[in-house]
Amino acid sequence: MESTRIKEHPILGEQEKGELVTFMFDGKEVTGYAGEPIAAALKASGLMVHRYTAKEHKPRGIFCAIGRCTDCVMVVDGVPNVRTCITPLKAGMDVKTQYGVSDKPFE
Amino acid sequence: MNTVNDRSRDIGPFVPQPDDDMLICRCEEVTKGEIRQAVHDGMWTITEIRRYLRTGMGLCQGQTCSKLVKGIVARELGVSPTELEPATSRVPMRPIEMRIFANEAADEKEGE
Amino acid sequence: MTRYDLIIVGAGPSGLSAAIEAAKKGLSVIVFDENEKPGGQLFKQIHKFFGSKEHRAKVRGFVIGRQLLDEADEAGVKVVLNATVIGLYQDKEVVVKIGEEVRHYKGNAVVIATGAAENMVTFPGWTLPGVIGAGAAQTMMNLHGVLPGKKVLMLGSGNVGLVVSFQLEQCGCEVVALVDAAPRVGGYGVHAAKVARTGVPFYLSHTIVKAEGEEYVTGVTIAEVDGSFKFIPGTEKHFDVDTICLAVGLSPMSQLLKMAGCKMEDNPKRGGQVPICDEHGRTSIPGILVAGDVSGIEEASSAMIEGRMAGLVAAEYLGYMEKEELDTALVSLDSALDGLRQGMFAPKNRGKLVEKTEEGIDISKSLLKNGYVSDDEIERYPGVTHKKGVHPVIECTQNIPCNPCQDACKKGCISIGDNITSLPIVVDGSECINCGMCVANCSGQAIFLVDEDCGDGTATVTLPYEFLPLPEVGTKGKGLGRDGKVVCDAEVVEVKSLKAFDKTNLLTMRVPKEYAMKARFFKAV
Amino acid sequence: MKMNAEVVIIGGGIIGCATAYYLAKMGRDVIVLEGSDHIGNGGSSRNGGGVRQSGRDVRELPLVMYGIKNLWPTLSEELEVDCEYHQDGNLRLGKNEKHKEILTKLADNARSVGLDVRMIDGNEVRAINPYLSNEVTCASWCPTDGHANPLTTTLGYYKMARRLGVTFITGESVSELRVIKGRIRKVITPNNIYEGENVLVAAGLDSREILTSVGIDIPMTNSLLECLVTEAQPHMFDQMLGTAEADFYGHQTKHGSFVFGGSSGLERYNKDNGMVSNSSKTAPCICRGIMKYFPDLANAKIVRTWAGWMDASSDGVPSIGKVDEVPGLFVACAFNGHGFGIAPAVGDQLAKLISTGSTDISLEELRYDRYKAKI
Repeated sequence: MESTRIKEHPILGEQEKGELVTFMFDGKEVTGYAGEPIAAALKASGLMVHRYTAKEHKPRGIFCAIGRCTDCVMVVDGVPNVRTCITPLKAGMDVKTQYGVSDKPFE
Repeated sequence: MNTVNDRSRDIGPFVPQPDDDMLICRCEEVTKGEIRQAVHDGMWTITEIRRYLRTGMGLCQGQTCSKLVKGIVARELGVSPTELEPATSRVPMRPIEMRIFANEAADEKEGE
Repeated sequence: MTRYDLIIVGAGPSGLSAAIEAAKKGLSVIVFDENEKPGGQLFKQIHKFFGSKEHRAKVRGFVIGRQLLDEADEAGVKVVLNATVIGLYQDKEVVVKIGEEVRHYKGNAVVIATGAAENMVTFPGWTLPGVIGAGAAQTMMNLHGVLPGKKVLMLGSGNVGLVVSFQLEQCGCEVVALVDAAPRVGGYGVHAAKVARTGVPFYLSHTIVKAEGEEYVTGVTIAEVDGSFKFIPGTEKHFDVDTICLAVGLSPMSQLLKMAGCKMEDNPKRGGQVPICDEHGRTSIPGILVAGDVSGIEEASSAMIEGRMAGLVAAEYLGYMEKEELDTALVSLDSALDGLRQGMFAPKNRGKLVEKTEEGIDISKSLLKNGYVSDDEIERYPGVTHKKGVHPVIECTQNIPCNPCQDACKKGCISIGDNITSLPIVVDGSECINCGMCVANCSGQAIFLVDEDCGDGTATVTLPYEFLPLPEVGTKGKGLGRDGKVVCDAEVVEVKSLKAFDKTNLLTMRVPKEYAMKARFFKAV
Repeated sequence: MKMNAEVVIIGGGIIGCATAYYLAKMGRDVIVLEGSDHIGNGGSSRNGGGVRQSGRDVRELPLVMYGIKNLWPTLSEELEVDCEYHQDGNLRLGKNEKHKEILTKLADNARSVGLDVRMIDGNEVRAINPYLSNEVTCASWCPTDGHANPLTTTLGYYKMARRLGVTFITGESVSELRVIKGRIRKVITPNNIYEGENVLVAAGLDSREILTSVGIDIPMTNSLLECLVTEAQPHMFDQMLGTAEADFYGHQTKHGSFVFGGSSGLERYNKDNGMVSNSSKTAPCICRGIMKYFPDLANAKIVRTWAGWMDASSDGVPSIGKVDEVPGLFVACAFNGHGFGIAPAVGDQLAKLISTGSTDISLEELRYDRYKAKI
């Protein structure tokens, strides 16, 4: 998957980023910049679906990107309902797709 | 506050609509049809709708759906949305971990 | 309990402005903001602002944000970031989540400047990943440097929809369509025009039928709606997109005020639930003030003035300034705010169809319907004149409160006059030196320098260009019309990128002279 | 608008709604007047959802036991709403000898009227609920207790009563009752005068002021109780919980969220700005309380807190029944913060009392005029 990072912006120039780190997403190694929201790192690596809903098992992803709508929540380091759009990425984080309120896929 | 409201007033029958399965409350997965039906079951205020269906009671506490729900309820009742009081605002404004809420800083301490 | 003279919730344009004014008067001020970066929405706004000098016109939003921060710092304001106010309790007690703890603060006065939240609209598939708010798009691309998508459909032709569409294009996304259920473009015509000329089609009186895709958005269908917003069968159009962006208005984020017991009202003119307050931000609870979008949706420029008002009102309330001094200061702030609330987009004109400019000229119907002024309409505006040699062509066709162009031209070629909303005119007998300052300084990117006849059958058009890659001199391509359609061959003959232009490059293209008044954008092939 | 009925009920909380429902089922003609803008806006929508027998005063035990045996098991079907009733027992937790004493006494009392409540030790407690910390050393265990959703239950009674023809009028705050020719008759609000052959006052704390107009006084005072709810969490347990010291009480709901109430010790002195506001001190205190018992919940996020006024009587027990000295007048108030679980039984019995003059369960010990001086 081609990265969707903006390399150079006509007005903002080059974005300042933290250190390039690796973290786990559903057991796979992914890279991102430390300090950027987890959601940004996932988006840059092409991920769209953050979770599946409890009742209807429907996919959800980034919606408001500022921590209000809570649609982008995932299981991070074992804790469910973490708003990935405002939670800074750290090296070695364990990020998992959330099913209902757990990281176990629905049966 | 405290407007006399006769809950027996005739608001007409519940008529199914083609978009009744449209999801309105994203967090609690409540549909338009469920909201409309609740109005016909007597839930005439946003507060009652919330308590009956959980609209706006999920993780986001109605940040996304409150205006949508208000519009649907108002239309069903045949009133202006401005007449419907929104749900009470409550602490916390954003979800907060129990361990953090429990951890009150000493008074003297100030922000860095 | 830790107590400050003034606690401000929200470090956006209004909150910071309030903080600066109050701190300058000697109040101890602390500002809390839940975000990692201060400035509120300013840091996502990369376009140049409208207004006049006192409104910081022609400065880009994020730069204004930095300026405000520096001023706040200088004035001794304490700005605490990553600080989520979780409640405004009785007795002006503010409880804030900071890091791993909650802290309790009391304010002798409190300014709530929490801004607004985006409205949403429903359609089948609106919960699919890939359907996002316009604010989310801005956050991702302008704060985090990540593309929200590659092919985007924008719903909403208000200023947010227009500005964000342009920003999406600036970072390399393809905006496949700009759609609005309303029959007319809601935002500034100049914002629409700069999007339309890049080739984005506008679909007014259209809305989304459904978002397509199982796991995430793979496409979208739109259709035309009739006067009662019902779909007209047979008008469906499909687009392959990966992202649908919603820009359907804002609502004040006033929950803290309701929580505190302020009297509230539902006021559709102000965008929803707002505190009942006077024109200087005093709510029903003494010492609790509001500023910015939280008390009624407007713009960052007016939010800054409202913030200054609230800061001064707090200063007087707490005895740091005399009533007379406050009254004098408020008179000038009132007039600054009034200046921004003029023109055809003034709050009082909301929802009204304005058919003529203040000068009595017909408003472009094409602009409202398609996003661009048609070739046969453009000639009627006073900024569009013809003469020999290079001269400015000012395609500013609506009365908006903005006047940097008249200061930009040191030769006095452009005049707006005292009425800030007047359409700019080209001054008779003035001499254009082709410096380009007017092109770069026009926040609406509506000014072009045109030499209609270079003597060799060609003409040159200098246009503002804020995209990458920046074409080099000699690049051959096509000239696009105001409607974004190819009208002629074009070749880049000059590219100017001066510091004074503030990132707006001036690209001069040579076109056949018949297209001097038609070609308004350059596309490399 | 309907202004006359066989029965006028003052208070659209769960007591008023349940009584209206059972009366309507018996064919009675009823008007319910609710002072606020919302049905079930007092304790009915602000409590922790306990459907509990253990821990109650013996005087009200027969009534709540009747409800748990006869009404709660089929309530969801009856009201056509998910009351989320769970009968998975109640653990009242203790951490020390003092707690054990309190709990043992309560358990002994309950057993004296035939309720199965046992004392168990810390390990037995954790066998029932493995998430409890080792700080818990004892508990009383009542296997027939449980919990339900107060919101859907209250509104379910309302919905069904309305469907059976009961007139509900919200925003009608009763200011005065009037006796006509020796019998209760008029119910006066700032807007209207209603008339009923019988009048039930079930208006929580406001009952005191309303009853004053006909010379009845039930010694009640207020206390601001607070609750909080977490985001949905993976399913952990189904019991209702409380503590000997009343640090907190609550349960995990069907939705997955945890609803907990608790106290800071300042309840009696809390003030209000008209919004039934939370105190800034209480929720953090409840969180600290909970975490000592459930360390696993430390990361659960609180999404909402709320408060409600409790109607506390001098002996902690409600007043329910007929007001003999004012024919036609009935009361049901002062539920002391535990009126939800008992409400179906109260509604059912009051409906019988109003309709037929008799009840299955004696209400004698809950008389409105039982309050006596201490010496």
